[in-house]
Amino acid sequence: MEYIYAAMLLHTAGQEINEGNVKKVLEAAGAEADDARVKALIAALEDVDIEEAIEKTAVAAAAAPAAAA
Amino acid sequence: MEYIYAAMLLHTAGQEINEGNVKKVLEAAGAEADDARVKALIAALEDVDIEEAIEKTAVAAAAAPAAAA
Amino acid sequence: MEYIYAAMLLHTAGQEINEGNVKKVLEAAGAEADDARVKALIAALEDVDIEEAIEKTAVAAAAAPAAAA
Amino acid sequence: MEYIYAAMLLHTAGQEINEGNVKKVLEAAGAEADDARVKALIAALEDVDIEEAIEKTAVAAAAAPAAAA
Amino acid sequence: MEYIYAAMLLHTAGQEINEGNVKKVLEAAGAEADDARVKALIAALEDVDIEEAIEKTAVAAAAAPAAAA
Amino acid sequence: MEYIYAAMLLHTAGQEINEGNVKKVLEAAGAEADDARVKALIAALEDVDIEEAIEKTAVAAAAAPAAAA
Amino acid sequence: MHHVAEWKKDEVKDLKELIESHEVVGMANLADIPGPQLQKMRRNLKGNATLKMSRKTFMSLALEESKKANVASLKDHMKGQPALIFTNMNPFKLYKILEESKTEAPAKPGSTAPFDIVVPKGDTAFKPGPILGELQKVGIPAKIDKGKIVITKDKTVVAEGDEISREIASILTRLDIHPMEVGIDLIAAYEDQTVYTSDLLTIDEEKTLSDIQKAFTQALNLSVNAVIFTEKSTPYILQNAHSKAMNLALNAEILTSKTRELLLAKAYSQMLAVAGEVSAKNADAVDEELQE
Repeated sequence: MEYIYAAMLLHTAGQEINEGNVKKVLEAAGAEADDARVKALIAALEDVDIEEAIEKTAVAAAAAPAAAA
Repeated sequence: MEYIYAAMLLHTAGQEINEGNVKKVLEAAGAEADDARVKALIAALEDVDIEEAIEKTAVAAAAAPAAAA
Repeated sequence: MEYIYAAMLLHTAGQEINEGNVKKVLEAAGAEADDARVKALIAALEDVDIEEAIEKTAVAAAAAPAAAA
Repeated sequence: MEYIYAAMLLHTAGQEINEGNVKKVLEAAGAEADDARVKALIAALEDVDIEEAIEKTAVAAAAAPAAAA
Repeated sequence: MEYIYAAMLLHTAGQEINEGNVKKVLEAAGAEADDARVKALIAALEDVDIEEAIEKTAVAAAAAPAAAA
Repeated sequence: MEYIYAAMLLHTAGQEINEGNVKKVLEAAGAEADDARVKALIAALEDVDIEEAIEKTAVAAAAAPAAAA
Repeated sequence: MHHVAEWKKDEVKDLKELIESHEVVGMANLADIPGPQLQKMRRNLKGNATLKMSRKTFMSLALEESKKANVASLKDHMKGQPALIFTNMNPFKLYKILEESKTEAPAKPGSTAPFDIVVPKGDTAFKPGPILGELQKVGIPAKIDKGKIVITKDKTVVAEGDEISREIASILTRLDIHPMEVGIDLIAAYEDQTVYTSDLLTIDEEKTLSDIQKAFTQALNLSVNAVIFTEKSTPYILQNAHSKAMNLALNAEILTSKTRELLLAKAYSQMLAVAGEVSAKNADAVDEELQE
């Protein structure tokens, strides 16, 4: 989850979530910053409304239909 | 929440959550690092088990659907 | 979600979920196969029991009526 | 569920769900592609709005009525 | 139950639920078709909205989880 | 649901669920009988104990109404 | 020039040295702490912090004369019976330790209720006697039941912030209700040019816990919704994918190893629903099996 936490930290701090920033944060935290995974993170977040994605309860959603069965 | 994310990032990276580390991460993220808040966070985390807190959330999540159904 | 369906397909077919296989399936489906995301998927699945994860939805489901009662 | 996963994969990748594509995906995944089942899948999906069918929590409907009975 | 299934089959196929049709379906299924019962069924179905009855099961199902939540 | 209804009708009438019978019932009901779907139905039901399948779901059912209340 | 006694000079010098040699200097209030309890608290602090009681003037002097920037402003926080605490602990931790070491104490006449003081309903240890009248006199509903005095209803005897009267204090003590908290009140703490007052020093662990959980939930939501594969999100992404696939298969009535039972049961329950409506119109329209 390091990559996600780094993204959340930048988002909360009002900073842009780009390669440079994510790597800087990960390195400051002593976490390994794999280039490819950082790129994948940025790519995945590109067309995502983070604010919305944070609030949408993915967990409940995932389980619910099954649960409802 | 920046402080919390910084702590969680350090925790996930297996680093110690101390003043120096938290400040380093916050600064890397371009977030302001208020001394008093960093200190308060560290004191508070002394008695809070992050892993357990996360597990509890995950369990809640897992239980919820069933419960909610 | 292409990546996850590719993994589930391989899993159901009893094939190993490795980079080569995931890419092959994605390409057959005309989907772009980003190296980093494939790697992240495989790394994440290493500790995940797919059958169990899916079952959990089913279990939640099965438990639901009872739970709800 | 291989056939369904193959259909979901194609759908997510924005590809047409037709015999050729489904077989290609199944074969890439090392799964057996039974002609009749592929044809049945295509026939079953013919009049279905896939996007809608994916989102409509059918599980609830399926189990619960029995449940409710 | 054969009588009901026959009626539901006709309904789903968009055919009229009349004596002739119900008997035809039952006979095709190798089931005995009792004249009086077929007549009673058709009379009773005149006041029953099959679609609604089926839907209602679905609604009950859908409502259950919510209710329980 | 025509295919399923046809199978249930045959099952209830104590007849074998085979291609010929399913087609005969569907045709008697004026429903289209797609060869592939009929075959897929037969294949899928081959090792299923229908009575048990109904019972199993009905058990879950017993709890649900209360739940829904 | 007025003469200052040597011992006074020494005491100020001692305090000054303590100020210089510790990272954190706290200003505490020791009012209302009975002697024995204070001794116990001192012992508990040993190794972590040093507590020094002195005259206000000496403490002021020492703080003023210290080379530490801004430490002098601590003297604005003297209250009750002030004392200085010296430690190298994080001031938040110091505050927490002091709060945790506070103990219950009997109500003192004339002190202020820290919260609503409630006398709970239930049995008391008292045999019938004049205490019944005393209880009733201060408004506590009591009666005699099976040879004992019983309080019949919860009663708030002093509201938060009100003064505790002599009668009430006496009754609370006899009922073994100890509504007061005694201990070392840390009013303010100095560290590295900053003075933290007690309102800042209060740590809400519950909030920290719930913040962590919120942060985790949000991070998990983001990674599941944006389909970013991590060890935490992947099981949920799998479940999502599976649910969607199941929805498609069930809605499109495609029989698979995972859907066939559900589809059969669905047909059966639909049949039961229709049969229910039919038999409500005419019981003979359905076969015996369905008649009930």
